[in-house]
Amino acid sequence: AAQERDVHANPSSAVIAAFKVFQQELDSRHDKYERLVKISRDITIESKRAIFLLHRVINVPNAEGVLKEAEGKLDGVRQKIGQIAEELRGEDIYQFHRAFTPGIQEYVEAVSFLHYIRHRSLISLEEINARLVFMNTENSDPKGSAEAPPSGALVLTFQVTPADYLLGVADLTGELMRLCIGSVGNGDIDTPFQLSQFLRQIHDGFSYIGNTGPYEVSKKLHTLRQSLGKVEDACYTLRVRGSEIPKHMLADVFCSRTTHMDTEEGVV
Amino acid sequence: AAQERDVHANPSSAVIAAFKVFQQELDSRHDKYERLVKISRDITIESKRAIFLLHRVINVPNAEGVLKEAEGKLDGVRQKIGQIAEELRGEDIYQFHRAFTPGIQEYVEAVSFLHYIRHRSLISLEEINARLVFMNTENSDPKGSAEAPPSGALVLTFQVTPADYLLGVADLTGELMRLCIGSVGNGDIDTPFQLSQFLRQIHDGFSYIGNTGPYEVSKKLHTLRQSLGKVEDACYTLRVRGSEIPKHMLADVFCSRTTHMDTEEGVV
Amino acid sequence: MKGNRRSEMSVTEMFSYIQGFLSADQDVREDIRKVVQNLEQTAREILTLLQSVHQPSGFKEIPSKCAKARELFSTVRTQMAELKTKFPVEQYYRFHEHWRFVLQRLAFLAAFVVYLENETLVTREEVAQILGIEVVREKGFHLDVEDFLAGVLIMASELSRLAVNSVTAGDYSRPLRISNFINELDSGFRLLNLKNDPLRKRYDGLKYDVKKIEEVVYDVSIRGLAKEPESGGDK
Amino acid sequence: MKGNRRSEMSVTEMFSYIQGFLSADQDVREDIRKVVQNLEQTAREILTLLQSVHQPSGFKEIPSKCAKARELFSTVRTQMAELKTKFPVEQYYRFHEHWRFVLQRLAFLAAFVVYLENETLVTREEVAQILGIEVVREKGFHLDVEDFLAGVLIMASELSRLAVNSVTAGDYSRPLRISNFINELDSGFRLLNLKNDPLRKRYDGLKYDVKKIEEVVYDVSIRGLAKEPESGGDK
Amino acid sequence: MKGNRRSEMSVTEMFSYIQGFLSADQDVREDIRKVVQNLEQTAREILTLLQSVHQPSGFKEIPSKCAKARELFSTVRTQMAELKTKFPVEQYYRFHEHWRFVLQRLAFLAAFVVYLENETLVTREEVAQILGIEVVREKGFHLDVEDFLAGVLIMASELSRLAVNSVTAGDYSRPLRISNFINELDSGFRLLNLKNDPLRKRYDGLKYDVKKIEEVVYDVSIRGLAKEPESGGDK
Amino acid sequence: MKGNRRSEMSVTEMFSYIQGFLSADQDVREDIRKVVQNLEQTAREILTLLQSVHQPSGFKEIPSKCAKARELFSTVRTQMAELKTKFPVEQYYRFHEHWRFVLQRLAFLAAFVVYLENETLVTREEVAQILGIEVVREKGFHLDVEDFLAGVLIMASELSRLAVNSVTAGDYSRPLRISNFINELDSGFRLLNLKNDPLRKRYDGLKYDVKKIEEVVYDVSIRGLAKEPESGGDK
Amino acid sequence: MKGNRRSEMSVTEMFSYIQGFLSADQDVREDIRKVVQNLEQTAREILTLLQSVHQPSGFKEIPSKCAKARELFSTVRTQMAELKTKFPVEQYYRFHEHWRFVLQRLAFLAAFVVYLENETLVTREEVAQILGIEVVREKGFHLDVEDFLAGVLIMASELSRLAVNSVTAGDYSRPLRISNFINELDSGFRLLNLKNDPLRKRYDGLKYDVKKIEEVVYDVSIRGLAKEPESGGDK
Amino acid sequence: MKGNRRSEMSVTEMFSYIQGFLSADQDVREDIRKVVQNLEQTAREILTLLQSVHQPSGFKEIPSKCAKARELFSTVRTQMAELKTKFPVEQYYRFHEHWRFVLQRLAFLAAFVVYLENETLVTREEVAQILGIEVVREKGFHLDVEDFLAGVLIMASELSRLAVNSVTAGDYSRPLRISNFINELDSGFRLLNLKNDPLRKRYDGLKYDVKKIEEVVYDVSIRGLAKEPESGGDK
Ligand SMILES: [Mn+2]
Ligand SMILES: [Mn+2]
Repeated sequence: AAQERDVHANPSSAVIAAFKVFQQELDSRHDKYERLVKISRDITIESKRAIFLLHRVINVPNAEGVLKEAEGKLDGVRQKIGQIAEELRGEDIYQFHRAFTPGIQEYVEAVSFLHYIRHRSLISLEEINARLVFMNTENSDPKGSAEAPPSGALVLTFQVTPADYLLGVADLTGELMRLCIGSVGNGDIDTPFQLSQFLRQIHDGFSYIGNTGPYEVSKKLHTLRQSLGKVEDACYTLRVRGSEIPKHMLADVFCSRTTHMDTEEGVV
Repeated sequence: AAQERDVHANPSSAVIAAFKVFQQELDSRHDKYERLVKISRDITIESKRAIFLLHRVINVPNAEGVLKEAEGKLDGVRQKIGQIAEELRGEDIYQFHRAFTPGIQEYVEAVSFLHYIRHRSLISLEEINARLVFMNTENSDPKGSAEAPPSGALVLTFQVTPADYLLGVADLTGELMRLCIGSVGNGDIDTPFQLSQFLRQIHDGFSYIGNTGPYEVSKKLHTLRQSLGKVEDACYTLRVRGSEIPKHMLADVFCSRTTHMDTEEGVV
Repeated sequence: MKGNRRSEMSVTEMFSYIQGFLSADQDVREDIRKVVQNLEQTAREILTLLQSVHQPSGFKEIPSKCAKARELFSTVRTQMAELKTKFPVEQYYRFHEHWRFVLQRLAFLAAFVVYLENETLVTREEVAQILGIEVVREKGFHLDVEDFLAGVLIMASELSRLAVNSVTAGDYSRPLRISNFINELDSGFRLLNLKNDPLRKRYDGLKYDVKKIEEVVYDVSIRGLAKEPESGGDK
Repeated sequence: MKGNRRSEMSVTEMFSYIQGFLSADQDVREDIRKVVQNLEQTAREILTLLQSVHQPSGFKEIPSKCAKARELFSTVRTQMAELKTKFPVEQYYRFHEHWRFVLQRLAFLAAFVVYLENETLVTREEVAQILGIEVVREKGFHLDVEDFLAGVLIMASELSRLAVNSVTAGDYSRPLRISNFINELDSGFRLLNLKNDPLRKRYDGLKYDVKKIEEVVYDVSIRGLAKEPESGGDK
Repeated sequence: MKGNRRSEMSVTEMFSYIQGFLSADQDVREDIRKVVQNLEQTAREILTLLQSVHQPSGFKEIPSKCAKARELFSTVRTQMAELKTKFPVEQYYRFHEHWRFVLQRLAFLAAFVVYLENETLVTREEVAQILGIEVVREKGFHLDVEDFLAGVLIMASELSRLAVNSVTAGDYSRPLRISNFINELDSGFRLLNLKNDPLRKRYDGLKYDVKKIEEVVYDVSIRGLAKEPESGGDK
Repeated sequence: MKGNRRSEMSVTEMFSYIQGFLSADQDVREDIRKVVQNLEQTAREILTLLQSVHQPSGFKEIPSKCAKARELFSTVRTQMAELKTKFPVEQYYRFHEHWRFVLQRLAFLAAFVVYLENETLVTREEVAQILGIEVVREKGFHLDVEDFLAGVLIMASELSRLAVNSVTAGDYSRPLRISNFINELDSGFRLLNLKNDPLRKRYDGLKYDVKKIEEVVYDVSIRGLAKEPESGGDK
Repeated sequence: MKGNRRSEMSVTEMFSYIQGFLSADQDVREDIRKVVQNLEQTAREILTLLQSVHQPSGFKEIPSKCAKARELFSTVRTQMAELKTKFPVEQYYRFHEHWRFVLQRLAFLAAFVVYLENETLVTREEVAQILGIEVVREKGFHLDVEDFLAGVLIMASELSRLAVNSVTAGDYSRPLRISNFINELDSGFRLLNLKNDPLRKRYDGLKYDVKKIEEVVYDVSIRGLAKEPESGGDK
Repeated sequence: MKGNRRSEMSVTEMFSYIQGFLSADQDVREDIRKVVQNLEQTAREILTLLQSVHQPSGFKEIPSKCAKARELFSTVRTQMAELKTKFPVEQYYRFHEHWRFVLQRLAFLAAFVVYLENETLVTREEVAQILGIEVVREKGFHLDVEDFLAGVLIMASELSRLAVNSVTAGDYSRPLRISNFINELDSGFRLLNLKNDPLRKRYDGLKYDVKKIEEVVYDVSIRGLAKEPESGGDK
């Protein structure tokens, strides 16, 4: 029987031929998955660095410089996302979603953090996706892609899923909390109140979604609640502390605060 | 106070200067770690593929061809390990160990599997390490490195740790179990008995080490025991089955078995 | 300040928008689940039908059972057609987990019918056709290659059972044919580089099927049963 | 056959060889643990000594306490010297976990003494020198940069306590000096890209220390206390 | 043989009958799940509504928010009424897990509304009435005592947040009232001999709420803020 | 203030009342646990009795062993009667987890006795009668259908053991009868649409029993043992 | 064969004997559990009594509350006496887990009473005497040193609450006394070389209590409250 | 103030005293750990020795292997004697966790040797004697009954492996003897009312061993191998 069987390893067999096709299909799928994982790791690291950079905004004189630098880093990240889009050209993105979801979430966190610092508002999913339009060639200028995409086969897009958007925004709240505590420590008394309002809105938004969202969101809800608590506590402390300002100093404090605001607004 | 503080962000400050050094040190450490993780993933994938390839040895006529091909794949893996060695030049390898340990374990598994198929014995840690000697340049011929390392600064070595060796060998037993079951299915009656002896030795070896080894070994012990059980069961079945051979067929069976063995021995 | 009020709106709006998306998603999943339950029901019926081949009396009835199974597969195709209407085709992998299990079972049943009919390995194209779906992802709801392979592996284990039961039923030549068939399959699978996933685990099981069939062939051959013309087999 | 017998030997031998290695490893760890326990004991003693600066009466005694602490650090250096003899120097990171905790505490204590002495941030070189170890890995048993930073962060939180207690003790100018110092430190840390690790968590705590000190400075300043010449501070 | 055939009939019949039973059960669960989903939706809406009391501007609107919440509770009652029709009442505990979570949330919301309205602890009777269910199990779909207690404990943690935010909003007297209330609650819970279950774990959290609120009262008190007549939010 | 004091009373009163409720609940559970322990003891005794059928000598004694088991079931009925007195019947599902395990074991034992007696599948009615409980929930303490099915599945695995051991004992015809029986059972289960729960997992084990028994039949058949008239009990 | 039969007897006998042993063990544990439940009840009552010291009105009543607590401790002693009768004293550590939790709570309560009475740290002897047990293991049911320390640490966190609440109640000097006391305690604990166990974790919490109390002292001090003769304090 | 100073003294003294106690405890544990490590080393050596009985060649050497194991047990007794000197005997349960694991392994090894020697179940007395310890707790360092049972259950699973390998080695009668033995053991365990603890879980594994061994007996029996006089390993 052994001899007979060896024949079956015969490469001319139809079964073997079919399996050679399967082999190629599986290997190329696996390779693609692996490439995506690597890109995703790069995206995560670069996005995290952009976030750290943005935290420096608080206590450097030239905030706009930092914002520009962060914007530049995120341009690099978008190029990487462009590589993902390239890999996914013609694919079902959900097939490889697990490979790149960590990186994309981190990018959402970074880009929404930058957006908040600039505009004091929540970036929308559309706004995020609008900047993920790429030229076909890898070396295309990513700046151009933010504008109306030129028609034709040269354009590639990447769509962040609502779930990844939600998860990125959930993580954003942690950075906002850090921003808030950092602001208080640096004598900025408006930002904390603004932030508490904003965080409360996001918190209420997540409460509204509740357990209808993806499972990972529910896990992050606890951290979100803690962050909100920390921000509310900070505002509380500011308030309690402010209650002791001697009457004659009130004007003083008010003045310096306004100046501070003006400076900041001017910068943005 | 706010104005005063901004001064401290002054880049001429000694503290800031020191932290810029720390920044560089941490970033380059993190980057190196990340590069090692990526190489490790590549090593894992290629080693796994070499193992799959080696399982084809059973039922192809040209076993040597498969072995050569696997050897070639592992040459590629060794080049990657060379890249790790390059990254670790002058470093404390334990500092980055977690980054590449999965890949190295998988390589140990693959190379010891190949060794077993060729020599029916357990490759030693020294034998493994002896082949991880590299020329300084990345494009050096890895074949040459297996020989006595030429003296001088051009030589790089990589040392697999005993723990990684143990963990790789623990995983090897799973592949040996697969090899055993596959052999029975392909009518080979000697390999299972050989394998059960060999696996029992490894099992007894691990029992001897017991819980004095790294924690991960204890976790793999259960799987090892299961594999041994499967191999022992297979031998048992062969034995029980063989007990029914009618007397007049015994010679026949014995003959064909010997032939089979000869073929195999000739091939190795 | 004004900007602030504007953004306050947009946060709520944004979450409403996302919530809308999530609701829609849940509805789609609910719809899919229902169709999948029906598919599972049909799959169980086909399985019950084909199980009779393991009975001593069942061997002669293989052709008629296969014919009946073929009829039931038309129900499968109808249900598949309905499933396709439940979600956008390019989001196949988003909902893959919902039908993965039943699709593997159906691939197995199709492969089993084809084997029983003419003792050949079904192609991916044939399975797709029997189930009324596509082979190529770009063309529509398709049969993922890993699901096809999983189905084939389930069949392999069914064939090892069949080898055993065919001997019980007095058909001594079938095991050898099954053995040849399954060995070819094994050679095919050896070409694949599998990850440490459920498919790999299933493939490890194939080795045991091969071994079991080898044992049956051995049992039959040492008793000299394989050579005599048997009455129970139909080929 | 013969090859088989040879290999049987080698499996047992191989495991004996590995076992030898593992035993040696355990012995090394046991030795390290003992020295580390002594280091922890000394660290606790230095801490107890320095804790007195938080007492109202303690502020005047800072110089003498620092001097005593400096003496105790010579014990630390002796113990460190012993620690170095317990394992090959190039395997520092293999056993890192054993002394990481105490090394961070010691770096904190060294940084605290230096701060108390002249209100500057200790350098990595100074800490290394106080502990009798190296800065650069290549030169020997060294102070990992992350452990140095962790020590500095522990000090930051001690300083926020000190700001509070110095007000209680009637020293109203110290908080402002601490505030300036800690803000500079904060600026430094903002330059770093940290992973999601314990150091990051500790650094997040720094923001609260900065905040707390800011509050103390505020309390002092709205009461006009900062301007009057105080008697409790020594600088 | 004959006996066998007879039993073959009866086996199929028996399992068909059982399948009928299982289907019915699954249908009931499916129905319950849907109503529970609606209840969760309403609960989330009430929650979103009531959470606005934490906004600086929200304190003046408490009465109107409570009124709106009361309206939404009538939707809850309608949905509860529907839920009751989905299964026989004596099987309450069979399906308890399905609505346990939402019922605790609703109990919390009812307790919170009652507290906001007149600063008293809701009774089990009141909660049951607000939700349109019974207190006593024998009378119908009821509020399990452990679910009631869980709801009350959720409210306690919401109140500690409220104490903080009411100060931020300039209402300095509310924390003291909350503190008294929560102390009373704590004494009440100390009368209970709780098992080592989720409720016990939740109760262990109560002491953190108590402490937090005491600290708020302390902050207000040491600054003499509680004494000055407040207008209920002055910013 | 006054209102507050009033409510303070009522809070204490409310919690005292609730504690009464919780105590009662704990007492009920304690009572149930004790009776369940006795049931487990009796179940183990019946099992020990029936285990002897696997012994070579045990096959002839099946009738007498069954008779003895029947006697022990009267103890079960007494204990069941006691169990029923421990809690209000409509709270069956509240305490279900306490007796679920032993009830499944008892259902298995009843099914096994019935099978040994006349090789048929026990009905739910019979099991309920043997255990002295009801089939229909409305009538009182009943046998949940899922627990009945779990008991049947435990028996299936016991039968695969019996098939093996009957061959050892020289009874070559029993495996074939068991095989037919178990195939029927398998078909029956295939009619069910099981959820992804413990029962489903148990059912997945059934196919291993089916396969194991088929292999026994195969072994007997290929050796021509089935044909010779055996003496070991053929019914 | 004969040997086998002999051993069959003895196996049964051996296991019967062992079952007797296991039953006895379970009975002992059951008995212990009941007494421990009563102890927990008493402990909760003492706690409720002492909690009133946190109330503004409670400060004057400290002596009377302590006296009442002393009375309740006599109940504790009775229950402890009963507990001792439930098992042989040398098996203390076998059943330690059963009463460890409540014993730590009782040690806390005893330490708290002693602190409230004369603002000193209770000794292990005093706690043992208050609870009616021994200090030295050899003499009988004793207070394990780790349980004593755990009780002391629970008290430390209670004292940080007390510092906060005494300020609220207008007693501005108490925090400073508490601060001194807790600093002494902290120094004491720093003499200990704790393992990485629950006690160590609890001790890590002590530094938060120290810091909290220092902040209270700070608040009092910066507002010049400590200097004015207060009316709320009693010492 | 004076009182305070006095207590300051006593606090330090008290904690110093306690530290002495804790140090002593840690020293005891350290000592125990070392002896236990040696015991583990010896246990591993005995295990390696006895595992050779699974080798085809090992069956003839059983008597000599047992004799060597008996010698190694004298080392165990020496180490046990040393262990006893490390702590007061009445604190057995305080340190139980340290040696529980190795004691169970040693009980298994003793039981295995006794089984291999004369195929009977070791008694608790015999195990205690082999290990040089007591059976009765009152008499000294003893073998806890649960540890004895755990050791016996480990042996059961080793015996199922032995049944398989003895057939491979050509010894066809051993499995039947093992089967009888293990059935007896199973009956014994069924007399026990085990809690839901690790022992219970281990016992649940016994039924798999029973089944496995029955299948071996079956395989031997259906091929008529048990009847032919074997020589104890013919390959
Ligand atoms: Mn983040
Ligand atoms: Mn592997």
